[in-house]
This record gives sequence, structure tokens and C-alpha cells, in this order.
Amino acid sequence: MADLATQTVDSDLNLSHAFPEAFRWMVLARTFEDKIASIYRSGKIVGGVYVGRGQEAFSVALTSPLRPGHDVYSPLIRDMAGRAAFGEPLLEAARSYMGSALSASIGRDGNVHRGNPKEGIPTMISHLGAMISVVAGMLLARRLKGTLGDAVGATCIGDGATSTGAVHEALNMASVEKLPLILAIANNQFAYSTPTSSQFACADLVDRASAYGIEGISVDGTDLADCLRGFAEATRRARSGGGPQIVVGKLLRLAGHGEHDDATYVPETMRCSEIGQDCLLKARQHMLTEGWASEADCADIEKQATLAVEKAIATAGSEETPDPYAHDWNALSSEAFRNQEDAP
Amino acid sequence: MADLATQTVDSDLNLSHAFPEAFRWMVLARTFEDKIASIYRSGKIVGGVYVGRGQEAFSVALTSPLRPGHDVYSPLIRDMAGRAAFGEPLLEAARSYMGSALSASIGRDGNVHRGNPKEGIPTMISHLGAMISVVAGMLLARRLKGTLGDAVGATCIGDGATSTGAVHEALNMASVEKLPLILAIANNQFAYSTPTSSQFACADLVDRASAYGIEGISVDGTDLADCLRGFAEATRRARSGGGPQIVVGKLLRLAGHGEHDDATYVPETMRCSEIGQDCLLKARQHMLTEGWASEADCADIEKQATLAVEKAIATAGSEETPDPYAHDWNALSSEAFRNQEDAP
Amino acid sequence: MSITYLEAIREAQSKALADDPNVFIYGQDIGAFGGAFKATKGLYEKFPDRVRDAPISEDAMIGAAVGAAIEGMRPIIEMQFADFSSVAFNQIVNQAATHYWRTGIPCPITVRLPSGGTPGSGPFHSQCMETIYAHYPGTVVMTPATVEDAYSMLLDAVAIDDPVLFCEHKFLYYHLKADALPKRALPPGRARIARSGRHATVVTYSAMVHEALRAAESLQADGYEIEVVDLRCVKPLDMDTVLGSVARTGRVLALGEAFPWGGVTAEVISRVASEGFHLLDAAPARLNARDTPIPYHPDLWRFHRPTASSVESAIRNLIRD
Amino acid sequence: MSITYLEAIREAQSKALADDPNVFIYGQDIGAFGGAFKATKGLYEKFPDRVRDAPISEDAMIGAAVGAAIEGMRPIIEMQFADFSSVAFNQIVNQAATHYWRTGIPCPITVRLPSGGTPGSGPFHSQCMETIYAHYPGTVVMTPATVEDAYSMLLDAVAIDDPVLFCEHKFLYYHLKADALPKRALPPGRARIARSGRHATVVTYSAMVHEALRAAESLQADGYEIEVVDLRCVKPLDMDTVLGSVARTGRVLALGEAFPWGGVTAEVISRVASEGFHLLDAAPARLNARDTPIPYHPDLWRFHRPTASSVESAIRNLIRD
Ligand SMILES: Cc1ncc(C[n+]2csc(CCOP(=O)(O)OP(=O)(O)O)c2C)c(N)n1
Ligand SMILES: Cc1ncc(C[n+]2csc(CCOP(=O)(O)OP(=O)(O)O)c2C)c(N)n1
Ligand SMILES: [Mg+2]
Ligand SMILES: [Mg+2]
Repeated sequence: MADLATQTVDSDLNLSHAFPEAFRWMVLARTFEDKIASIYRSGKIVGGVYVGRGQEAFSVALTSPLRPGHDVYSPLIRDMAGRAAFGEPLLEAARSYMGSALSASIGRDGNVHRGNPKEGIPTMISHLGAMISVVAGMLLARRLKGTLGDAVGATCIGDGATSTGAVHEALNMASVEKLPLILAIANNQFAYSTPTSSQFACADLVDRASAYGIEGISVDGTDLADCLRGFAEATRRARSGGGPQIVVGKLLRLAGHGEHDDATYVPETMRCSEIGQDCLLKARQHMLTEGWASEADCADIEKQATLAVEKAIATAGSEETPDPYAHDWNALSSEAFRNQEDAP
Repeated sequence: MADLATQTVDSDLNLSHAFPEAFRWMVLARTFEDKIASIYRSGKIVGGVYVGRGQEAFSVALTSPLRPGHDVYSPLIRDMAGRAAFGEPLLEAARSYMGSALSASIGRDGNVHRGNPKEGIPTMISHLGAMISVVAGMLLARRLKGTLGDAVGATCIGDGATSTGAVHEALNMASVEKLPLILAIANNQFAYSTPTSSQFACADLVDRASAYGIEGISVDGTDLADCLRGFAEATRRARSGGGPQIVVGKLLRLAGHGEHDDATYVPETMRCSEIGQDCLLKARQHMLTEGWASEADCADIEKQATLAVEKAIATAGSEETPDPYAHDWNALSSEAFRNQEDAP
Repeated sequence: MSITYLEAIREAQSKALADDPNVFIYGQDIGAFGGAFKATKGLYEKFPDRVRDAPISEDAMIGAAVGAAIEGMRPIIEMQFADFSSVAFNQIVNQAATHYWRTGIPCPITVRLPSGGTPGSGPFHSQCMETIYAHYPGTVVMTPATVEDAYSMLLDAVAIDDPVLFCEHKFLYYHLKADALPKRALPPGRARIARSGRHATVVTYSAMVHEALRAAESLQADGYEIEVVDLRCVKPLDMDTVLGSVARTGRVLALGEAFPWGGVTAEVISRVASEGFHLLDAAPARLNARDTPIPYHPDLWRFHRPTASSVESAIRNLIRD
Repeated sequence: MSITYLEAIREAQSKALADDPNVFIYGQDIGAFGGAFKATKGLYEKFPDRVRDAPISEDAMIGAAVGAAIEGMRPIIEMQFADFSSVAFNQIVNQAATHYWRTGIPCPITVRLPSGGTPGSGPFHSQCMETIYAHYPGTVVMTPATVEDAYSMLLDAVAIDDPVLFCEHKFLYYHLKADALPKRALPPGRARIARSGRHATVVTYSAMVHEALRAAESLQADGYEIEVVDLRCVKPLDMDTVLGSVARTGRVLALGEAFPWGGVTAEVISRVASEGFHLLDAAPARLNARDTPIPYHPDLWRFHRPTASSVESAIRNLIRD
């Protein structure tokens, strides 16, 4: 159960509504990424494919209490579930992987490097830790403009990224400015092949909270209910002026670092432990147990997901790919400076 | 009294020996820096002058338990006292300020940018936080070579520098490698003009220790005895395999950021509070109270310091300044690459 | 009335803050203290929310600026010294400079970089980093040499929808004075003929414009008329003005205070050689700082950077050729 | 036997570790896992202490390397991608590169930078950063183009007492093969005539050497003999070899994969123009990547970087001139 450092959980959370809703997005994310992985293996996607298998519960729970269009959300590489729940159209995701000319970046960037800054979703760069200060800046700007209201900004990093200086600077800045920032730390036990023992020496990453005078919550990342409760509480605190929050999820990456990686370095014992449980199977079981869905309902959810994914991929795959000759090769937006720095 | 997070103080520390010894170095440092400041004000030193006024106790206490030639020590801008106690010849300091051609850097760098890497004293760069990983690397190298023994590496930063990503990365790395690194954090309430309230939001910087799973000690930076006890204990722990240690000193910078700065932003109430006490006056009083020295002894210590300072400054001031024509303008050491990249 | 280069920077910021509620300044010690160089003195009093002290976190400062820009603001970030922007290099070149290209959403941030050498500043408080930032796509790099340009180009920088690295020169802060602030200015990205001549062109920028002018003045005594082009902006480069000048003189020296390998002078000379080869009557020349870190000792420092006298010899060699 | 560019890098590291107990490798996932590209595969098993996994802390990795160098070791730092060295920029240029000059104590570190574009890698896994590091004094910047050089130059890098940025090209990792590792090699800092010719010189380095060779091959059919100079090291630059070649051909194209503003090609062309002006029969030319971040989509990527065919047209323009 969510181990809340300073307060007890918000009992108001209506799990019977939030849980099935979140479960649907988890199914969609898993279905989509399984499909993308299989297209990758068939050689039809160039570049990397990184999936959120095993972290769907943690990912979706972060966005579950968020309000699209009102809050800020900066997803990372394993956040297909959170993205979908926050309203990212499936077609947008498919276009990014398939390199469609209609993708948000016109094929300039691919796979997980997609966002919609105007809608409060910054577009990630690869350098780990670099997005947190961006979210802080978005919140600061809203406060300066008087438009912040009770909006929050949520973002995620992995256990490995906690070692970057960027994370420290951003968390410290957010806490000095007491910004409503929620940082989800997905401790999936590995950064690529590197185990947490080579990454940090504190007992639990939630111990980082006290370094910033902020609040921290630990959740069981394999358990959707626990994740939902933890993030609901963190979001409530942030919305009500409690300043930055960190939520640490313990879980296991149930895939390679990328789909090129067979992850043989993950010990069998770990795979078989509590932490290695599949959050999706657990959530499905919970749906059945609580009576929120029957076997048939679940099968239907899965089927709907498959249909949606197939449609999105088919559409994206049939779209034009970017045409280098017609492409706008300008890195500057200012009219005055365009077409000035063409490669000599 | 030293507030030792996890263990009690090492009662073996022989204050009656360490205290008077440290006091001498404090007097020397204060005398030297007062002199340098007055030369600066007379316009005879170009560049910045940054002094350790008010932090001599904390600075000297860090090096007090160290063994020159055996341990690593990386001083920062307010560490004249620690440098002197660790064996830096006064003449070396004077040469650096006076721009002597005989200074360690041949006038290439000035004031506090001096060191002796071969003797375990790295030469600082200005970028705050950048030296901690260097010390970690020196310790790691010794461990790899099998020459580490019970050596430790000590270094210092200010309250402001704790906000840099570099500090985080280095402390985390040192804790993962469980290196015998001692980080002294001089919380002198200001980073240039910036008060701690705009710098961090944790209650006390010692709270950072738990973020790395390491040990932390708080000391009263105005009190030499407390500082000596705290660092003695931290050093003992580090020597005996306890891994990285942080020691946080509460004190007040009793000078401007540099000698160009009148520090009017420091509130009068703070100057008059406990924290604003002059560690040197307190230590002197303690010497008298404990009977470790008489008024006459103290006066003699002060006189010796004045003589030593005058001699060093006179010598350094009479030395040649660097001759640009005879200077070796090579940034590379490799014979094969020298004089190849002359400015076209 | 007389106004310094530094005051011009302050006035420009004051005007930017007054004119647009979306402008704010973020940097270390820039609030009540007014900044290490006093470039924001008095601004906090007028705009307490929008002149904010930052922690010593250059990476996060730029990240936050990008976030604020996404939200429609136009942040000005003051680096205490250009040299410390090295810690923010990643956020500048990979986050800010790529933002428009990746997303189609412009990123109007201005990063003020107090640049260049002064006596006794040493290796870490003297650097010129224009080359580093200009190399990356998606940046505009300004290098004002006059009080007027310090003012009007900083206003331009804030108005431009792309990340601008504003390389203001510390050596010019107090010493350079003008009678009044300009009402009108050249468009950003346009170079300026700082002195006209016909025997040779010196293409330069920032503090070196003044060394070039002094050298030209001194060569005047021998009857040489040296044209000095002040680039104003090193990216984009106004090659029309540069080539126009070389067309008149046939000889060119590119002069810069930065390190010699691959800087502005390399870009200028290689473009002149490629695009204006037939205009050249002699081999084009370059003069940069020496290829070592910047020395602390004033005597070494004066030898490390180009000065009027080393510029003069370089021009004499060029003319003799 | 056949050995790839990547294997050559692994073999060089294996030999360096075996020959000198002061050598160690530090980087993310380089231990038991053998590295993201498998450049250290099998080395941890042989040298468990000296092949160490680092946390994701590039700044601290370089700081630690400098510390270890002070203690007499010769660390090799593997960046997972060159692009991520941006976070270590400060420690590289301000700590490592200035160390010898500030202290008289050399700083023998090697920073391996898996560089350059491959299809689908996108803006943050494709960069060429040689210009950034070469600009600063105190660095040596190597850019091997062949399997032989990948091997022998990496051994040189470890042996050199100064910080070496070793820009190994990811595009060459698997595809480039040689029959055997070299016994002997050119001294570091010496360029190589990769192909001789007499109508024009292409000065290039790293992966672009192969595009230049393909272009030269294709122009051969039309009777043009194109000389290709492989710089091997972009700092220091072997201008003797470059100028010698230009003296033979009278025409020069500088070719690079990096961004266009102020890179290796600018340095090469401006030096040729300054030092070898009278050798030139035509305006010198440059060809770089486009001035945008590196695109993800393979079709855009192939258009962004120079290729054999764009090199060929650039040479044709040069010869026609
Ligand atoms: C600054 C930086 N260094 C290195 C990398 C290369 N890299 C990409 S993902 C990754 C591992 C990240 O691990 P973690 O933060 O735990 O996230 P996870 O992949 O487990 O979700 C690394 C090292 C990077 N992207 N950025
Ligand atoms: C990365 C970096 N940013 C900015 C500076 C400029 N600077 C030098 S000292 C200083 C204040 C340091 O405050 P603190 O760490 O508290 O040390 P103190 O001066 O109080 O001893 C600043 C901002 C710097 N040296 N390095
Ligand atoms: Mg992980
Ligand atoms: Mg301080």
C-alpha cells in the first residue's frame, strides 16, 4: 500500500471509477506497444523502440488525476499509458513510429519524442533529467502570469536518471519556488543494464525528498490501486499549495531497455519476485475480483484496443513520409533569419 | 555541539593539542587575508580577492585531522586557514596574489586558484561544484592501484554551490563507490548576495546526506572546538570504511562576497546573532579560558603571523612578474603537439 | 547626458520589462542586489516578480526559461559570467536551440553572456563563447560592440522569436560611453561599416572592433585607409556587407578575441574565400587569441588577446603581401 | 580473419588494459553488459576492477577521470553517445583541457565519443561534436575513418599525455572491415592521402572519407582524378599534408558531417586560404550537413548529411569553376 511519508491517503479517491478507466488505457498502451515491437522486429521501424511493459500502472496513475488542457504533463520513454490517458491521440503515437509526414515533428524526430507544448505537453529531448526544469519553468510562467490556478505539472524519470545533475538542479529550483510539480520516479531496477546498486546508495529513492524539503510517497508499481492512491494524494497536495512532490514506484522493467535488448542481465529471481509481477495482469484480476468487469468485458476492452491500434497503425503506415525536397530546412522561426545559413 | 547524526563523538580527540594548533593557523590566515585585502584596496592586486573571514574555524577544522602527503585536500575560495594548516607555504599564497612568475601557475591563474596536485591538492577551477568529482576520482584511482590505505579526500563547498548539478553527481558517485570522501559544506547564509531561502528549501543542508545514504554531521561553524570534533569524527568514519561524509557548518560570511562587495544585504540582525560571532575571537577567548595560552602568548602568535605575512608578501612582491615573451604558450604537454596550433 | 554600455543594457532590460508583461529576468544575484555587474540595478524594485534571483543552477535556469517560453513568456537569463554557461550548454544547444525545429513552437529566450577578457580575470571569467553556440543550428548569436548596439540589439534579442545568445563584452561595460540611446538601429543580423577605407578590410566584432579602430587610426598616419566591419551578429553572418567591403579593398583580416581553432574568424575567412575568392588580391588573414586558456596576469593577458598593436602588424603584413 | 571498426576499438582497449595497469575504462553499461555498442564486450571479465559501470553522471565521470589522471592513471571514458557529452562539456573544456596549462601536470584522459549519424537516430543520438571540443585550447581531437586507425589511434590516444576526444563514428562500427589489425601506423596528428589525384583535393575525416572516396570513384569514370585527404586528427590539423595536396591539385573541397557554422571545414578552408592562397586555382569550397538538428526520418537524414552524390556535385562545381 502507498507508504505516505507525512499524511494518510485521500480516502475520497473513487477507485471504482478511476481504476477501470486506467485499466482501459493500460490495455491500449500494452496492445499498441506490442504491435510496435513486432513491427520493429520485422524491420519496418528504423531507430529505437522503448516500451513501458510492466510500468503501465505507474505511468497511467500519474496522469489519472490530471486534467488535460489544464495541467502540464511531460512524459518520458515508458509513458505510453500515461500519454494515452492524458489524451494523446493514438494516431499521433503511430505516426511518430511510422515516420509519417503528418506526425507532429514531420518526421524530424521519432518514436517517443513527441509532444504538444501548446497543450501543456512538452516534447522530450533524450538527455535524461532535462525536462524537469522545463516543467518547472512552465509552472513558474503561469504563476507569473497569474494563470496558474490549481494546475500542476507532472513528469517522470527512471532510477538511472536520478543520477543526473539536471534532476537535482530542477528539483531544488522547484522546491525553492514551491511549484506544484509532481515527479514520478519509476524505479524499475535497471538503467539499461545497470542495477540500482551501481546507481545510488540511499535505501530508497524516496529518501531524496528530504534533501529538498519536499514530500515523498512510495508506491507498489505493480499495483494499480496503490499507484492511483499515491498519485491522487500527491496531486492533491501539489494542487493545494504543498509544493513539489515525488512519488517513487517500485517495479521491474518487463522488457529490454529497448526492443533490441534481451535483458539477460535481469536475474531470474528478480523476475520471479513480487516486483516482477505484471501490473496489467494484476489489474485485470482486480477488475474481475472487484466485479468492475467480467471476463467478457475484459476481452471486449482488449478487442477494442486491438482494433484501435490496428486502425491507427494502418492509417499512419499509409500516410506519406516526409519529402526532403519539399521540407522546410530552417532551424530558426524568425522570418528575417530564414534561409540564411544554408550549408555552404 | 556537534550534532552527530548516527554516532556519538570520538572522545579520543585531544583538543588541548588540536585546538591551539588550529588557532595558530586561523590567526595566520586572518592576518594574511587582511593584508591581501588592504593591498587589493590600494589597487595593487588585479582581479578578485575573496577571503575566509568568519570561516577560519570551519576551514581549519577540516584539515586538522588530515595528513598532508597522505590524504587528498581540495580547498575552495574561503579556505586560507585550511590550506595553511595542510602545509601550503605562505609564500605560495602570496605569489599567487602578487602575480609572481614563481607562483605555481607562473601567473597563469591567480588568487585562490592554486594547488599542488602531485601532493594531493588539486587546483580548483571556478565552476562551483566541479572539484568534488575530481577528489572522488583521485580516491578511486588510489583504490584501483591498491595505494588508498586509510587515506581520505576532503573538500569544501558553500551553501550556494549545493544547488549545482555537479555536487549531486559527485556525491552520488562517491556514495555508490563508497569512497572516503569528506565534504565540508560551509553554510555562510549567502551565496554572493543570495540568501539561503532562495537557494534551497530543506530545513538544513545536512538533510542532503540521507539522499545519498551517507552520514552527516552539523557543527557550529563559529565554534572551533565543535568544528574540530565534528571533522575528527567524520574523518574517523571515512578512514574506517564508513564511506562519504558531509559536515555542515552554520556560520556567517564576515566579509563581502569579494573585497569589492560591501555586503549591505546582510541584515543587521543576522550580524548581531549567534551566527555572526567571529570564530577567531571566540577561539582566542577559549584559548585563554582553557589556559592553553595567556594574553601574551596570543599576542605573540599574532605578532609571529604578522611577521610571516609581511615577509611572504615582501618576497613575492619583489619577484619578477611573468614575461609574456619568454612564456611557454602551449596548452598541450605532448612534445609532438607543441607549437602546432599557434594563433594564425 | 552620457550613458555607458552597461547602462544601455540595463535600460534595454528596463524598457523590455515595461513594454511587455511577458518579459522576465532570471539569474543569480540579479534581484535586489542588481547583479554582479549591476546590469539589473533598480529593476527588482520596479518589477519585483519579474526580476528573480535564481539558485546556482545554470542547467535548470535555461530549462526553466524554455518552459516559460513555451507558455508564451520571453525570459532573459543572465549568466553571471559567460564561462558558467558551460554548465547550461546542454539545455542551450539541445533543448532551446532545437525546440522550434522539433515542435514548430518558437522558443524566444535571451541568454545574456557577460563575455571576454579584462585584466586579472583569468581562465574562467574571461571566455568568449560565441563559437560554441553559433555552431549549433537554431541559435542567433549577437556580439554588440557599441553602447547603441548594446541597447538596441538587446531589445531585438528579446523581440526575436528564437533563442538569442547575447554576448555582451565586460571590457566595454564601464569604459564605453555614448551621448544618448539610439532611436533607430540597423536590423538584427546586419553588419555595419564602423570605419571606411580602401586598402584593407578588418572584419571583427565586440571589443575587438575598438582595437581594430585604433589600429586603423594609427595606420592612417602612414596613409593607409583601413575599413572596419563590425559584424554585430556572428550568427547569422551578414556576408553581403563583408563581401561588399572586400570587393572595395581586396584584402581582409578577420579578427576575434576567441580561441583560434574554428571560431568566427574561420567562418568569416572560409566564407570570403569560398564566396568572394575573385575579390581577393592577397591571402586573407586571421588574428585570434592564443591557443591557451586566458591567463590571469595582466601582462600575459595583454599578450594573449589581440591588441591594437598586434592588429596593426597583422594589417601591415596583409597590405605588404 | 576480418575485423570491424568496432572490434578494432575493443581490441585497442583490451591491449591498453593489458599493457598498462594504470588504464581503466569508466562508462555507463560498459561492464558485464559490454556497452551499448558492445565496444567493451568481454573486457570486464578480464579486468573486473578496471572496467567499471558508471552512474548516469557524465559531469562526474569526467571529473573523476581528471582526478584519476592526477594520480597517474590513464582513464578511458566511454560516453554512451557523443551527444550526451554535452552534459560533461564543462568538465572537459574547463577542467581537463586546462589542467596541464594551469598546473604543469598533464591530464592523460581519453573520452570516447560514439559520434555521427545513422538512419533513424535522430537529433540526440547522431551529433558530431569535434568542433565544440577542438575550439578549446588543450585538447587533441581524433576522428578515425578506418579500422586500422580506430585501432592504432585509440592506442595513441591512451598513450598521449593530454586529453583526447576520440570521435569514433557509429556508422562505421559494423560495416567497415579490415583483414587485420595494423602493426604500424602514422604518428598521431598526421593526415593521410586516402586516394591520390590531380584535379582536386577533398579534405575530410571520419565517415565522410568514405563518401568522398565513393564520389572520387564515380568521377574517375569521367576522367577526373580526385585526391582525398583523410585528416585523421582534426586538432591539431596536419596542414603540411593538406597544403601539399592542394599544391598538387589547385582546388580544394572541405567536407564534414557536422553542422555548417564554424566547424572543421571552416578551419581547414580558412587555413588553406591564409597559408596556401597562391596554390589555389579556384575558390575553395565547403560541404557540411544542413543547418538544422539531425532528422530522425532516414529520408530526411540522407538529405541532411553530405553523401557521395552531393560530394560529387560539389566536386564537379569546384572543377568547373
Ligand atoms: C544524460 C544522458 N546520459 C545517457 C543517456 C543514455 N540513456 C538513455 S536511457 C538510459 C537508461 C535510463 O535508465 P532509467 O533512468 O532507469 O530509465 P529506464 O530506461 O529504466 O526507464 C541511458 C543511460 C541519456 N539519454 N542521457
Ligand atoms: C557554476 C557557477 N555558477 C556561478 C558562479 C559564480 N559564483 C562564484 S562564487 C558564487 C557564490 C557562491 O556561494 P557559496 O557556494 O555559498 O559560497 P560562498 O561564496 O558563500 O563561500 C557564485 C554565484 C560560479 N563560480 N560557478
Ligand atoms: Mg530504470
Ligand atoms: Mg555561501
